[in-house]
Amino acid sequence: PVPLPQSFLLKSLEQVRRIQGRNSVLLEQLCAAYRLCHPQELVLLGHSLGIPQAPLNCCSRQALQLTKCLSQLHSGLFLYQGLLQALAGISSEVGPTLDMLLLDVANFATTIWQQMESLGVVPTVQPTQSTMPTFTSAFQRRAGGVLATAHLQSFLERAHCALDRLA
Amino acid sequence: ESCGHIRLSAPAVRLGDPVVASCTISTHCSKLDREPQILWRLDDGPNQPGDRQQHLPDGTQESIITLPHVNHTKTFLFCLVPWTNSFQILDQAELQAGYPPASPSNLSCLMYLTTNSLVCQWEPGPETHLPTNFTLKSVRSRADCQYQKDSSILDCVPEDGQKSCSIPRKHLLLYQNMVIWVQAENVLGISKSPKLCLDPMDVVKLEPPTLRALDISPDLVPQQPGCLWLSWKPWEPSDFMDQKCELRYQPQLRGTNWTLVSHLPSREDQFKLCGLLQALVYTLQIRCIRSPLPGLWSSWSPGLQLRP
Amino acid sequence: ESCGHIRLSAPAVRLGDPVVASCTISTHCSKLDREPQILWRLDDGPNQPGDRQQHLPDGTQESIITLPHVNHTKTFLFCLVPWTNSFQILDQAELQAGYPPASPSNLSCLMYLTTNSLVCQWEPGPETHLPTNFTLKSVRSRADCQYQKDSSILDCVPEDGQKSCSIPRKHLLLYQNMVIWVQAENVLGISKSPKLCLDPMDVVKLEPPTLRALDISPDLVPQQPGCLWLSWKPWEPSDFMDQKCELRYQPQLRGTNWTLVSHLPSREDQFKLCGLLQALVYTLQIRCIRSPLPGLWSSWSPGLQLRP
Repeated sequence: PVPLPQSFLLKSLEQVRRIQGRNSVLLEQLCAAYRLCHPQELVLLGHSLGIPQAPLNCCSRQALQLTKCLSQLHSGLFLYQGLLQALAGISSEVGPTLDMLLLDVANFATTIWQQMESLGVVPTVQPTQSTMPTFTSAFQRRAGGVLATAHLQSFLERAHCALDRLA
Repeated sequence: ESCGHIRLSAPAVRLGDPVVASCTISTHCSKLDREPQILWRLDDGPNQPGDRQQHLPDGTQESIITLPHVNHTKTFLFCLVPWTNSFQILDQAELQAGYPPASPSNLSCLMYLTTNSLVCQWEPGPETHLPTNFTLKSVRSRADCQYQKDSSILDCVPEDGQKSCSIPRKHLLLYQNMVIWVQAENVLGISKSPKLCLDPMDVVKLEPPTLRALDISPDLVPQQPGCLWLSWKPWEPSDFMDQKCELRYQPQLRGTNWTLVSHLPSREDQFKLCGLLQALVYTLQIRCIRSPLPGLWSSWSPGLQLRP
Repeated sequence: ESCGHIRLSAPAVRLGDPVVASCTISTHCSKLDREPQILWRLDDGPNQPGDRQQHLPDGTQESIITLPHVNHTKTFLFCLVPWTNSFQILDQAELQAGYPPASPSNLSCLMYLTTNSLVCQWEPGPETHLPTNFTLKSVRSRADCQYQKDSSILDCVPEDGQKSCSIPRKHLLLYQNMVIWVQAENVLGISKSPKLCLDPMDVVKLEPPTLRALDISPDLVPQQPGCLWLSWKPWEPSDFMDQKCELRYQPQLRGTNWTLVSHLPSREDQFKLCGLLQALVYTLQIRCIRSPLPGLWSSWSPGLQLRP
């Protein structure tokens, strides 16, 4: 496959680290503000709320398919952008961190999209946001926030590994 | 629709009071065993069973727990069930505890001619441990301080945590009475301070005049031993107000008292003060008050050290 | 309808340029004599007749005056007529004079990780003597710094008189190029600075790491004369950025130069620096730059005084 430019890989790795940093701050803030510190205690709630997780299998070491990997990266970021937007207004304590995280995720999605455009592998249909969970209580919104942030963190770890291998 | 739902007897209670909580698990919670044991957790505490768990007619499971004395101002209450080898949180409730607000006291207001605003301050009263909003309320009133129930009441919301509020000029009807009070409100109750009735112009924060020594040349006026020539003019922003002033002076000697000269005008170009001892250095100060209309004394002017 | 009306050839001219003004007095100006002598006055100057006064076909009277060189940045022009034993002002026009704005220069930008904003500053150029608005304009561009004509241009209006403007995070697309320039505009013209094309992340204002001396206990590591143990870690907000650093040290002796150690990592828990003279006190400093991605050097860290 066409190798990816070094500057794109270096910028992407930096953006992943930047988002991971801010994401872990958000997790700490949600834990401090609401005592929701263990995402594994919210798995059942996640199922009932329908909090999705983004796949990155095409970026794995065993089954790397570059174009699909970029596309999954972009779709995953797009999904988490939607999820994080659903948490808007969660509270004043975490609001600023959430806003910055949203911007960083959106900017990283643009970096990936621009690279897909350069490689001429942009999907014909612009990605549309899948239906987002609706939260009927403050607790569901907070728990949804913890789950979405936790899923994003693991997504970013896998993305970092894949990009590291490519760099 | 989520699996579990917590209900509290009250979202906020007085510190030390009891609270009763129930957690119901709906039947359509497919992933759970038929009759899971419902557990409770306070903040980071241990998971503990409720006082009793029962099967409701509609098939839902309900656990009830009583917290005899809530002694934290903020507590997170979790309802959990065991699931595979961990526990799953089904719902979380935030329990607040504190006190209803006491009546704010010592409400006082000053009108600042420089900013043209009326600033009122008050004592909030004992800590309530709950988010408590203070609002300075004011309404125009007749001379007798009565006002119609439907007259529009102005709300002045202080900046975060401040125990004072500034009513801007455009909301003030000067030379008319207004009734002012403070309202404190939190989830446990509302309280009001006693009402003040005042005309903003009667509570002007007056600054003292500028006191100066006049050096009258001897050929103009024969030097008189033990006399001082002084002049003063009112604080510029209060120039339009009739004021009366008083002067006090005292030699710089331990144990001497102030001597007071009252009923002085607010502007004096040449004032002769006699009867002073030549050898001594005197400290002189002046202050004024709006007069004859009501007003508040200004502070004393900075001390002027002079030797007659 | 007012009696007199002044028209200027231009409301503003370049300093030193001429301007022609006309004042017409309408016929229905009943209180005036049939053909009053129209007079002119500049600011507080004398009343003077125009260059010529004529009768227009529609019956109105018109006086024309030419000011050959306008050399005040602001002039009030009055049109008057004699009336009883005084003069009456019929109209007034404000004439401005100055210079069109020169192109703003030295445009430079820095990205602040603490406020997450891009701050750009520029030199405004010579004084125009006219109210001149500066606007920082930016637009997203492709990697080659080209941008569609219809792409939306962001205006950043600096605070009064400031020669810099801060673009907040929500208007920035990090890791993409943007084109930035300054536009200056007053009544005499518009000018633009040269355009900058940059990715905000390439102009991060980096702060130096915190440099510390390590006191390694002798039983852990044999003491080596002329050596120092150091540690440093990157400035926290830039932790996510790959950086390379350089260390410089110099004995506190007059006339000695810095010695430089380059290509150091941005985080070092134990760094041994040897080859130092034991008797001397050394000043050590460190700075870093984003690398391998483009960036700007941080300033040198505050000097650390150590004796090996």
